[in-house]
Parts: sequence; structure tokens; C-alpha cells
Amino acid sequence: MVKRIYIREEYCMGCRLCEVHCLVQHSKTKNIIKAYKGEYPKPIPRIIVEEKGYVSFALQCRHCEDAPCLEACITGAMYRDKKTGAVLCDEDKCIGCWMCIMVCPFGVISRNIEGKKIASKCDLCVGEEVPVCVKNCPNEAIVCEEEK
Amino acid sequence: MDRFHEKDISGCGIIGIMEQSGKRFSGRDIITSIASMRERANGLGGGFAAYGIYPEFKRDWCFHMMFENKSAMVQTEEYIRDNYKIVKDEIIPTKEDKSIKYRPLLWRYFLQPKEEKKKLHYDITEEDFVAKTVIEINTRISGAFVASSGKNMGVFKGVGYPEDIGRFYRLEEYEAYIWTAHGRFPTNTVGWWGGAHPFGLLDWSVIHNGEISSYGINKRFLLNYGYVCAFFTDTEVITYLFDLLVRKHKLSFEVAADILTAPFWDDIERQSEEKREISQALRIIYGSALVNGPFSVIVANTNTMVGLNDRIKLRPLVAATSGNKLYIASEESAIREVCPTPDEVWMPKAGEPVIGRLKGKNG
Amino acid sequence: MRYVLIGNSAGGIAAIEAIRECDKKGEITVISDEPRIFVRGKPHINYSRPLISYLLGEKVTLDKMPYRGEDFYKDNRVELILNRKATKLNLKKKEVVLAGDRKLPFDKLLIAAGGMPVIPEIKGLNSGGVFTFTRLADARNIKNYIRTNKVKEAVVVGGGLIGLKATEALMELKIKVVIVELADRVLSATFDKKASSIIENALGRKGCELITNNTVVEIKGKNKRAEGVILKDGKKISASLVIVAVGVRPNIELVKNTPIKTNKGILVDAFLQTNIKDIYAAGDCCEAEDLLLEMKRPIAIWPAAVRQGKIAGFNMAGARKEYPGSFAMNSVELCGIPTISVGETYPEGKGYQVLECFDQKNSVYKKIVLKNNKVVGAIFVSDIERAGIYTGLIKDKVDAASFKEHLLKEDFGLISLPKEYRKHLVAGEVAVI
Amino acid sequence: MAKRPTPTEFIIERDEGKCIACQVCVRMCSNDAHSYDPETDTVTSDSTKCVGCHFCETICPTGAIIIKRNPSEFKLNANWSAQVIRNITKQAETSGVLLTGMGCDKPYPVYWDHIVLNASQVTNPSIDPLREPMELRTYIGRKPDRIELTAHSPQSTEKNKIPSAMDYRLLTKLSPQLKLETPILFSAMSYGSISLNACISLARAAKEIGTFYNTGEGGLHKDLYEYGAHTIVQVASGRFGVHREYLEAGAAIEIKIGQGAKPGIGGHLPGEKVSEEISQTRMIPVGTDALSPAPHHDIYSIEDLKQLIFALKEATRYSKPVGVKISAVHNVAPIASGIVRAGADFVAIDGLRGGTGAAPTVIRDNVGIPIELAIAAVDNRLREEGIRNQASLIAAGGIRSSSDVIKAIALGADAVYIGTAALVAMGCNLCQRCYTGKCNWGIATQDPYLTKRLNPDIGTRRLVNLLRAWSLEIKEMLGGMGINAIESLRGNREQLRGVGLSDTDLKLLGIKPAGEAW
Repeated sequence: MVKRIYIREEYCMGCRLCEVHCLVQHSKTKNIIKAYKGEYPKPIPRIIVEEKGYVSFALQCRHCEDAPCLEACITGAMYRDKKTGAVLCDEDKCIGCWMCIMVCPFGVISRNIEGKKIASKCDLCVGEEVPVCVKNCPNEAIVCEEEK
Repeated sequence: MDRFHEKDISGCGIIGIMEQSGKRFSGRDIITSIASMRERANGLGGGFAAYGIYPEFKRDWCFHMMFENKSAMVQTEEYIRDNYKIVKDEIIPTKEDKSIKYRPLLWRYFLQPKEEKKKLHYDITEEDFVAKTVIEINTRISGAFVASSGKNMGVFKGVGYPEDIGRFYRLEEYEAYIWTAHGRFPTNTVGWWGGAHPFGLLDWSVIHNGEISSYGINKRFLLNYGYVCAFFTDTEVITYLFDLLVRKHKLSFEVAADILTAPFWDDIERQSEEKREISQALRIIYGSALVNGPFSVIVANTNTMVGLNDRIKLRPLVAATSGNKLYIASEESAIREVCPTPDEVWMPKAGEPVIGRLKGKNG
Repeated sequence: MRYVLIGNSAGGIAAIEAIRECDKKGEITVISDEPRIFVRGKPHINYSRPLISYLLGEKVTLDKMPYRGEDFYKDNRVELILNRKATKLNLKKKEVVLAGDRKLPFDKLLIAAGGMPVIPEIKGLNSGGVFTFTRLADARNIKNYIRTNKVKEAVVVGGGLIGLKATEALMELKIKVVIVELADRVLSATFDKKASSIIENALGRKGCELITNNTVVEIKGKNKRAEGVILKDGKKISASLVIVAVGVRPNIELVKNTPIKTNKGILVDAFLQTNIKDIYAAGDCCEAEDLLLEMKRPIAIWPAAVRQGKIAGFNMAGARKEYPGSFAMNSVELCGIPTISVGETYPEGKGYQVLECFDQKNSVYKKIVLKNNKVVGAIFVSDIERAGIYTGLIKDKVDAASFKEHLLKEDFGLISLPKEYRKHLVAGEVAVI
Repeated sequence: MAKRPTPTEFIIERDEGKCIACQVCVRMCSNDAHSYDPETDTVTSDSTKCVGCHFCETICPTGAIIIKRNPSEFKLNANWSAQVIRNITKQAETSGVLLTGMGCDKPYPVYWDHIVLNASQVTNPSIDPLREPMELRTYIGRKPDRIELTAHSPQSTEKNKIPSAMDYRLLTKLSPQLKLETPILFSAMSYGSISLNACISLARAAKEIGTFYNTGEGGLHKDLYEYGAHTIVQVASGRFGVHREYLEAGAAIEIKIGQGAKPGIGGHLPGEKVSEEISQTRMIPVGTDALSPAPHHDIYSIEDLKQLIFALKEATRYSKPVGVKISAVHNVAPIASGIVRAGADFVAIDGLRGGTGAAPTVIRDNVGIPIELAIAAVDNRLREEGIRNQASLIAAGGIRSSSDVIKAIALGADAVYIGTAALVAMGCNLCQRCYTGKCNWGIATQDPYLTKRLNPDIGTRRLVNLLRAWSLEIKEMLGGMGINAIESLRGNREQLRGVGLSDTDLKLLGIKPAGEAW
């Protein structure tokens, strides 16, 4: 059964816990205090929180069915995981040409230039049952549901 | 009181026999039958109700009285005389029995309400007038107790094993078309003569095995309709409920059973629409009359004998027929003791009443 | 069903994937004139053309070149004919004739032959040390030439994308490069002056010389080896390596002298079919719809080639899909400066509104071009984060009147867009697990 | 004049070793108690701004924050406590009436905690609610004293032959009833005092469980009409939001005379809270104070109430129950009796500990009587008068648990209203600052930054969970008593015993002391 991540901006309180947990999940130690206080380069979150007035929402890769980043990627680093349907970036192959950034209409791919330049994006927390942003959103503004 | 709490088995024995043709028979069978369930009693109470025993006084209200002392009797008689013409009164005949240790003064009165009193209470029925008298005596006069108050019937009860009580009252000398008997194993009220079963009011008699968990609300519900429960007994409550539902609200025994042991909502949902509407209304209106907790009960009045089990059948109840005779008892063995080969024997379902009616009469 | 695909790059590979999505059984044959590459004994049977500059600059090793893995053809049951050129089309027989006269019958044909480098009129072009730069072989040949000839100086003819990527690669190899550009600036096709100036300055800082408004007229050489170039104005520049990168054009050789209509490229309809039934074209060799200019023209960019290949593949396999059109865009990092240009970046004519912020000191430049309140173009230099949102606005032709003033703000994001459009975006394209 | 500093009520303790300066607390505190210093990349806290709502503590991803009561103590004084001194100081500075939220927090005796329940042993088997049916369905509304069926003639002398339903016909026309699947309703909380998301949570939970929520005097927001079948619409002294569609939308109508937290006092929704949506719902201009008068100015006596009851019944063509809510005061029993005789189909009684969004502290803490005594007195009174059937009783005000519910029912209530418990289920930690409109939990606020913090999906789920859990517990307790239908417990005070109560208390509650048998 295909599950999707839904964003419910009306319930996003803008706490940015999703960012915190995303960062930790993509850190080396996966320990919240070490990730923040002891890791260099500092890990970066792969989720973006937008905020304006009282409206806010978190946004991560939508793993589009018709993903422009897959078409734009010149190296073949960007691929769709056959099993989960997730759009993932093979960081080994990625050369940081930023074609994906150019075409992503959600603006949810960022440059990670801390080491080798690579496109940094949501990987749906490979290996986790539920992405950590979903699991840790205190208000269920990011939810993982069966396709509507 | 401690004597009751030392014992850890519980249960009462009940039996009712009705000759639906109206033919009367002696109390010998009922004594034999209840004696077979001696195990279910503990000697702290036994009793009988008999219908059709005073054909010569069948128009008069017969009060079976228990007086703990002479002054109670004097007070009671004074009160009765104020309101009734005493057609006849006499001691209730008994026979010496070693096992019956203590007994109150047992007296019976055949009464007719005075015309002027009836006029004074033009707004209530004669039954209500009599019931009021009974409740007045029971609650106002210390040491006086009305064991039964119907017409052509009587309740015989006391502290002891029921078969001893039966012999003590010389019941084999009476003839009735309904006999009910009860062997008591009291846990809730101290074993006293008035507290033994059956409980009687007007021509109602109730014998009961069980414990009514809804007692507190049943009692308060009845209060709303003017019934004052004076004895802390479940039988009293059940008697009043039947009186209210059948006599006052003119409901059939079947409907009364649907109130006392209401079907579950889930079952009601499955009923036909008309039936469901009635069942819902019954539960909504008479929710406080729902009798909860384990019980089996035999209720009788002049025309009817009804056996009824609780909603989930937590206490035993068996029924049998033989010709016109209907038997309802705690144990099948108690029936077979006096009717070895009944036509039919069955276990009534939870909340499903077994009803015996006098032929040609309506219940 | 027999599918024959000419070309094994973006368009061809995308078409294979699309065909296989709809048709698991049909026979697919791919023809490519590219040779098989062996890396540590393992065959690599395709590669990503844009990566050749990275290969040359040693930022990528040969084993990272493949675009799809070696199992790709096996998994998709594709017969791959490598190192063989399609020379002729026999439309009546529905056959492709290969070099060596092998004939391949087809039911559906895709021409995704890509582009060819434009070769300008320069004397001495056939000297050793003169290269174009579009294929893997070019990169390897240049590399070998540099190694064997200990090249220290090079001239790159053309300051476009390929020229600059080549320049960058050469600089990585510690070669001094002079760029000769006919226009007044680098990247003149996609950048405006400000954007170009940032890159020019960066190139200058790295020691690259840029000569604009000029061109090479002759390559001087000795022993058939280039030693220098002579410019239009007579100036001489010494160089033992010359890379000619003045542009590419659609490769339409195969369809010449056939009834298949061409302009600059092969003309296709909205379903990527040529005027001849069952013959499709995709990628740099074709001319498809430009979404912004609302006309057909070749758009030689990777994403368009993939999209066209995919749509062509779907249509060949019977799933009717329409090509929505594309527009020029590119993302390239030059001298460590990321840049993105999309759409009409240097508008001429009336009705345009330009929003921009320019921070020369930090090499940051952002420019948004609007026409009738719709975003039609954008340039980002250095700060390219979330550039795709603007691309999306261009593609969806969103009326930006209500949020125009937010377009250049630091915190511009989906939240700045009208709620309905935002909801449409987020609800329309949702994440899958 | 400089404000004289007083010790803060709470201390925010931040464990620097755990704080990762993620600023979640900074973003979340509506009282700005936390702030971030980018220069030092640290988060610091200002305890003077803390109201003790514990939101930051709950949400801090590393558990770096603990909110404590300030250990700073005034000299110990049984009469002049820190709170008393703080209040006097505040009033000396502001000359105002002290405001508060939620229910009375003074340590009056809680009778629930002195009442124990019965269970079956030997003579009466207990019932396992997971194996046997256990019924909590409750009907709220006027009941006739008796049923009328067409006479039937039982022909069958056949044994065990039950006459079929066709033998009877129902003549009694029942008054409209509210059907509750569990004897718990959500108390009146207006849209205005609480957020729309909170209202939606209550409405959805009521629908899912099969019970009702109450609009309070907030009118009915357009998004709530779809839950009309599970809504009790209130008509209060301000008549805010009352119109034909409103009355018709609800399943029942409740005339609000009083509220346990503030008997004799009206309501006041400050203009700042009257947003566009609230203005439309309440039918008052944006930004104006919504003042509910202390009395209904068309009800100065019981016959006036009767007129209103019947006006509302007429207006809705006798299609739904009309009830009256009063606060529990000294005379509650005769008042309730009058209300029943005035035609109310249910009477809701709100006790001393009932909650509020805003009330003068002095009123909340000193006026009214505990619900336990009130419900006992009213139930008794109505039974004595033989009119108990004519109206249902709903007990409200400080019902904290399933045991409170079951005790209230055994004392004589048909059902209970829960307000505070529902809010706690949605997140409330009883900081009692509802009146500030800065509720960090998104409940008692209209600030769009805050209201979105209550996701009604979560609110609904938590409320449903709470009611399910309580219902199950009630079933367990009923089963223990050997009772399988709630109506057998209702008013069944024999199942209750008092512990540590005076003879007078016992008498008023109508229960026996523990140790006394039946």
C-alpha cells in the first residue's frame, strides 16, 4: 500500500521540531545532543520550514510521481527506489551540478557543500518505519497516510 | 448476625406448583418437594404461599399477622377496627415442632373495609386502600407484621427449615390451586419471622433466590409511586414492582418481565420495528425498574404463577408440566420428587418468564 | 512490436524506460555510434555527456560516468548495437540501414541522435591538438594529448557553456587558458551582463584570460601540432591545445534527403512524432515546442531531452501523452560559483519588468523577469537555493501580481504564493513512501 | 510608578548540558519567557513571564526544561499565604478585580474522595464486561410515569409461549430524548472562550462516541452545523448567536441560568477576542466586548423561565428536549424542582468546582456548593415530589475521573458534564490563565498563532480515548457490582458508602457509612 506524506499547514505550529529531528536523523551519531554540540561539519536538516505571519508549514521532498529532478539529473544520481517509490539521491554519483535545484518546484533540494558537493534532500528516513519528521511532529501537521 | 457470615455457600430453594384448572390440592406435595432442597436453606427461614385456601371467605381480605407482643396486637386491632369490619379473626392453627424455637403470635383476620372509609378515600381503589393499611401497620406499629393480605390466600412462614415450617403450620390440612415454597439461606437480612419468604402484599406473593444489585434504585423508583420499602428485602421490592406494573399500570406479565429483565440494547436493535419501539420505550420509562443481579423468582397472585430469571441467568430455574400442573423450581429434582414423570421439563431462558394461568381467566 | 531507437543518451534511455512502462514484450533495439568503454574490465555501455568536463578536470573518474548501470539493458531486455552508425532510412520498408549495410526493420522508430558541434571556418582546424568537446572520446583524447604533449597553454574558442566547462577542466589541470569569444561576454546566450561579469571576474581571479568581441581565424601549427592561434584582429596567442566550442546544432544527417521535415532540427508534433507516422524524434536533434516563446525550436538541454524521450517512448508504445513544451534553463557551477538561468533572462522589447538584486562584492546576483505579471525568466548567481520554485512559476505561468514584491525577498518560498496555488502544488504532488 | 517586584510564581530551569539551542521553546512560548541570543548561540529564560503552562517542558526535544514552583517562601503563615500576599499586592497595584480561569482550586472537601463503591462477593457474581454485555446507554429527557399499551389478550395457556410484539401497540408518545452511548457529555464551552479547533474536537468526539457537546453561549460556527445531531445549543443571558437556524440545528436546547464557577455572575468575552469569525457567530460587531448579563433580563422569576422554556419548545415544535442549567447554590433542590415543574426536560447542575474561561477569583472560590451535595439534594427532592421521571439530571463541575462519574450517577444523576477533564485531554495543564487568551495549547485562545496548535484530529482522538477509557472503567466498576446496565446504578445509593464523613454529610448524601451493611 502506497503511503504518502501530507502537509497540513493549518496545524503547523512552527516549532521546527521536524528540523531538529531531521538533522539528528541525518547526523553521524544520531544523538540529539551530540548532533548539535559535537559534530563538525554540523549536519543539516533536509526539511524546510516556511513561516510567514501565523502561517507556517514544513516541506520536504514530495517524491513526485512525475519528478522533474529525476529528468534533470545528468549523472543518474537521482533515482526512484523501486520498492518504496521514494526519490533518492545517490550521493556517491552526485556531482553537485544543481540541475535538480533548478527544476524542483518545491525548492526542497538544497546544496550540501560541507564536504563533497552534493544535493541534499529528504530520503524518507531510509530504514525507519516512519520518517522522523512525521513521527516527531507534535501536532500531526506532517502525516503519513495511505494515498487519498 | 455473625452466624450468616460464617457460611460461605449461598442459595435459596424455591418451588411453585400450580393446578391451572383451579382444582385444589393439599400442601403435602409442596412440603415434600421443598424438603428435597434442604441443602439450599440454612434453617433461618422458610415459608409457603397458598391460593384458594379460604373459599368460604373469598370476598374478604385475609390478613395473616405476626405479632411480637401483645401490645402490637392491641394497637393493630385498634387500627384495623377503625377502618374495617372484622368478618372473622382467629389464631392461625399450628402444631408443636421441636425445631421451631421461637414464634410470634400468629393471627388471621378476614376483613371488609368500612363503607365510610372507602368513601373518604374515593380517589383510590380498594386495593390501594388495603395496601395502604398494610404499609401503615408494617411501618407504624412496632412488633406487628402483615405476612399476607390477599383474598382467599395466605402466607405461612417463619424461622426454620421450610419443611418444619410447613408441618408447624399444618399445611397438609389446607388445599390450594397454587402452592409456592421457599427455603431460605439469608445473607442480607437477619433471620426473623417477617423476613422469611414469601413476601405478601394484597394477593401477591413472591419467593426469590438471589440478590438484587439494583435494590437501591428499585426502592427509590418505587418511592416515586408511593411505595415505602420497609424491610430491606429484595422480595418486598419485587412484590411492589409487580404490583405497580401489573396491577396499577395494567401491564401483562410478559411486559412486566420485559421491564424487570429488559432485553439488552443489542437485542432490541435486532427486533422488529414495532417491537423495538415498545422495548425502547419500556427501557426509557422503566429503566429504574430493571432488576439487576442474580435471581430466580416465583411470583403468584390469584390467577397466575410466574417464574422469572435474571437477564443473564445467574441463578437456577427449571419448569415442568404434567397435565394441568405447572411446576417451577430451583432444581429439577425437587419437581421429580413429587412428579416423577412430567410431560415436559425445560430450562427457561434468561429474562423469559414462565407463566401459569387459571384456565378461563385472564392474567 | 519492434522499436528501434537511434541514440543512447538522455532521449534514448528515457524512451526505453517509458516504452517498458507500457509494453513489456515488444523488441527494443538501440543503435549508438558510441563505443563500449571498459573500466577495470567491466563494460560501460552508456555515459552522461555533460560529465565529460568533470572527467577531464578529474573531478569524476571513468567509473562514475555511466548514466544507467550495466544491468539496465538486460533488465529492460534491450538489444544494444554499439559503435555502429545508422546511415540511412528506408521509409517504405520501414528499415534503418546501419553502417556495414545491416538492415533493421522497425514498427516504431525514435531518432534521438543528439547534437553535433558547430565547426566554424578556421584555418588549420585539422592540426593536432584541436578538439571539439562533446563526447567522452573528446575528453579522453584531450587528456591523452595533454599528457603526451605536456600542454601548458590552451585556447578555448567560444565562451559558452561548453567552452567554460572545458576551461574550468583545463584550469584544474593547471593549464593556462585563454577564452576567445565572439560576443561581448561569456555565456551571452543565457546570461545578462551582470551575471556574465561575475563569472568573468571569477575566471580572471583564477588566471584565465578572456578575449571578447573577437574570434580565431587561424590555427598555427608545426608538425601538424597546434602551437598558437591568430585572432581576427591579428593578435597571436600561443597554445598547444585548442578546443573549439562555439556551439552545437541538431544532428539531422540521417533524415536528410528523406520526406521527414526539418528546420534546424527534426520537426515534431505535440506527441514527438515527425511528419512521418511511427517515426519520432527527441532530444537535441529535434525541434519541439518552446513553452515561453510559443514556437518550435531546438532546446538542447538535458531535462528537455529526457522529457521528450519519455513522451516519445510513451506514444510509441501506444500511451498517448502530450509534450507540454519546455524552455531554456541551465544550472552550472563555474569557478565554484553556482549559477542557474531559466527562461527569458535578457529580455528585449516592451512589457517586461525586471526585478533584481546585485551584490558584486559577494558575487551574488538575482534577477527575475516578468511579463504581464508572470515570471518568464530568472538568473541566480551564487544564491541558487529554491530556484526551482521560480522555474515552477514560469512553467505554470502563475500570475505573480499578488506576490511580486516578495519574489526577491530572502524568505521567499511557497508560503509567499497564493494559498490556493500552494495547496494545488502540495496536494497535487505528494510524497510517496 | 515602578512596579514593586514580587517573587515569580515559577522558576524555569534549563539544563545547559542538554539545551541544544534549537529554539523550539522560544518559538512556542506565547508569553515570551524564552529568548535566543544569536551572539552566544544560547537560549535564556525569564521566569517572571512564566505562567506555568508547561508547554515548553512538554515540547523540548531534549528535556532540558523543567518548570518548578518558585521555592522562595514567605514566612510561613497559615492565614497569610503566599497567594494571599500576592493577590493583595496585585490589587494594591491595579485596583482591579482579580480574574482567573478554570474551576475553584481551594481545598474544599471533595466528597467523591470520601465515597467508596461496592463490589460483589460470593452471594452475587460480578460480571466481566469483556465477556458479557454491559450497557451504558442513557436517555436524557422527560419520561412519562407509566407506559400505555393497547390491552392484549393472552390466549395461550401454553407454557413458555411469549406473546409476540404484534399483541401490543404503543400508545405512549415519548417526549424527545437524547440518546447517549455513555453517560458523559461535554460541558458548555463557547466558541470564543475556546478555539474553533477545540469546539470541532469536542463536536467530533461527541459524534464518534455517541454523546453531545454544548455550544455554551458562543453561538454555532458555520463549520459546526454538521455536528448538530450531537450538539446542545445554549441560550444564555446575552442571547449571543441565538436565531432560528441555531435552535433548529441542535439536538437539544439548554437555557443557561448559572455556571458553577461564577453563580450570579454574567460573562465577559473581551473585545480583543471578538474576531471576524466570532463576530459572525455571535452576531455582534468585531472587537466589541461580549457581555452576558448576570440574570436573563426576561427571567426574573420561575414563571418567566417557564415562558422561555415553552417559547423555545414552540419555536422548535416540541422536537427536542429543552433543559436548564443552574449553578449549585444553597437552595438548589427547590430551584431544580421549580425548573422541572416549569417544564424543563433536563436540569444541569454545575457545582462549586465547575470551570470557567474567566471569572472573578473571589466568586469562583467562594460561591456555590459542591456538586455531590447538590445532586443528592436535588435527586431526593424530585423523588420526594414524585417528579423525578419528569426531567433528567446532569451533574457538572469538577468531574475528574470515571469514578467521579459513576458516583455522581449512583447519587442520582442521569449523566455528567465534563469540561475541565475534556480540556485536559486536549492538552490543558490548568495554568488557569484562560482569560489572557494566550493559551499555549491552542485551547482557550483566538490568536491564530496559537489556535492552530490544537489539531482537531488529535483533539478528537484524545477526547474519544478519554471517553472510551472512562466508559470501560465504568463498565468494570459496574461489572464488579454485578450490574450490567447503568440504569440499575442510577440513584442506587446503596452501592455507595461514605468514608470519613460526618453524620450530616452522610444524611445529605443519602448514603450509609462504610462498614454498614445493607
